[in-house]
Amino acid sequence: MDVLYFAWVRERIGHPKDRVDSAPATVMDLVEELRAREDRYAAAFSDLSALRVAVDQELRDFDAPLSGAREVAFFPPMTGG
Amino acid sequence: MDVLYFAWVRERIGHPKDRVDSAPATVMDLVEELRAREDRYAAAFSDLSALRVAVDQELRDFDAPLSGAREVAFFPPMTGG
Amino acid sequence: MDIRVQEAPFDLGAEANAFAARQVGMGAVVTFTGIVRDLGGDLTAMEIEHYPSMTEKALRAIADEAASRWQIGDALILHRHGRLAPDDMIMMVATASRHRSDAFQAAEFLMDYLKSRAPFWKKEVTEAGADWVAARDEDEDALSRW
Amino acid sequence: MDIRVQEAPFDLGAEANAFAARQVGMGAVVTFTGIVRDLGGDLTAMEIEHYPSMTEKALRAIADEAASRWQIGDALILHRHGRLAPDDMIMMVATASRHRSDAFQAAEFLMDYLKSRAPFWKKEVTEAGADWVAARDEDEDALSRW
Repeated sequence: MDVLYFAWVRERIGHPKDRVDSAPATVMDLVEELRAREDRYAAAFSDLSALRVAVDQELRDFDAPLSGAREVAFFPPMTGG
Repeated sequence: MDVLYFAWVRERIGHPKDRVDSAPATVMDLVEELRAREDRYAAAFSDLSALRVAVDQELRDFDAPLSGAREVAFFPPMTGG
Repeated sequence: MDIRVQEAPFDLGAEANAFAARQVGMGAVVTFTGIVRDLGGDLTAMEIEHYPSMTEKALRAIADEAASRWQIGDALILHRHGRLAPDDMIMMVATASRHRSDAFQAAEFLMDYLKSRAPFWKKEVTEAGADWVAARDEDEDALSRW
Repeated sequence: MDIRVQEAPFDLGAEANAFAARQVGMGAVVTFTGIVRDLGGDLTAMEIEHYPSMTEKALRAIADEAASRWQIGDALILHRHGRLAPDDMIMMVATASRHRSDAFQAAEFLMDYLKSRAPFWKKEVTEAGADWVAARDEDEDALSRW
């Protein structure tokens, strides 16, 4: 699946997109996998209360299942309007 | 003082303005004086709950005093906007 | 504060742009526009009578009251009188504020007071005749929330 | 429903006039416009990032939700992204309804949800550096009233 990052999450990780070919069961499993990659991932995902997640372009919780998901995005709380 | 009529009050009375040179103490006294003039006045003032009054261009109650007033206006509830 | 009572049509777009352009430091601009509706399908005209010596005074008092209740940098009230056709714009208000909530609330307040406390009266003209629009209880009730 | 996400500037006046002109039988049109504020007096630019494949979908869902809650004949959401300057217009919404209360409430609802549920992120650029705008608790709290 594609994993996208926006705003300061993208800046902290250093690029806008990763490809993940393992099959994490939930968003939280994906987060753990990313955290283990490098320090900058661990830093970006250190405080989940500061993050929001969308699965296939729909806002979800961190315990949401990922079976069949094609795109997961992580970003800070939105500031539109 | 000048007495002005608007909307259906004006239409019922038949003209937009009267001159009153007596010195009614309150709006209600003025209403009684007008009612006594002619049937069309009595008809226009038959149901005061359907009327509003302004004294010198400010909305007032029917028991408002008229000392010093120069212009009294009677009209139905407003329908602006 | 910009208060205008006029017989002539106005251009919502031009008014909205001019209002927004003259704001400094305001993040939020709200406009409301009222349009003549032809509810029965047979409306020929909407005639709006007003009380000239009272109208601007009443509108200014309503605008001042809004400015005392909410942090608004500016407000516009523009209201037409005379003979209007279906789909004509009757009136507009605009408010500007640093915060969207103040801009929205001040605009709603202006509208609620304009409906029931500004000396305008509407008459609907159809082929069958002409009738004064009756004030609605819900418009009077709307004032109680402020 | 008219949903647009674009980098280009828009003309509030032209949009408001076009929106009002295409309404049939709607007595009330409300617009909200958001403008880049320079709070500290040193803002160089406001950069707005978004999530392209999600943005229109999210905006459409918000507009559909508004249409299911209030009697609105139409709604417009227009939001810019990219690099904006102080005093530039960021976005606008417009709603049309037979009743002013529905038009106002739907517009406020659209704004509250746009603030916290549409995938946009603002970054303020000053000479001293650039900072992402933090979400405000009161914007999140505003959702609880609907």
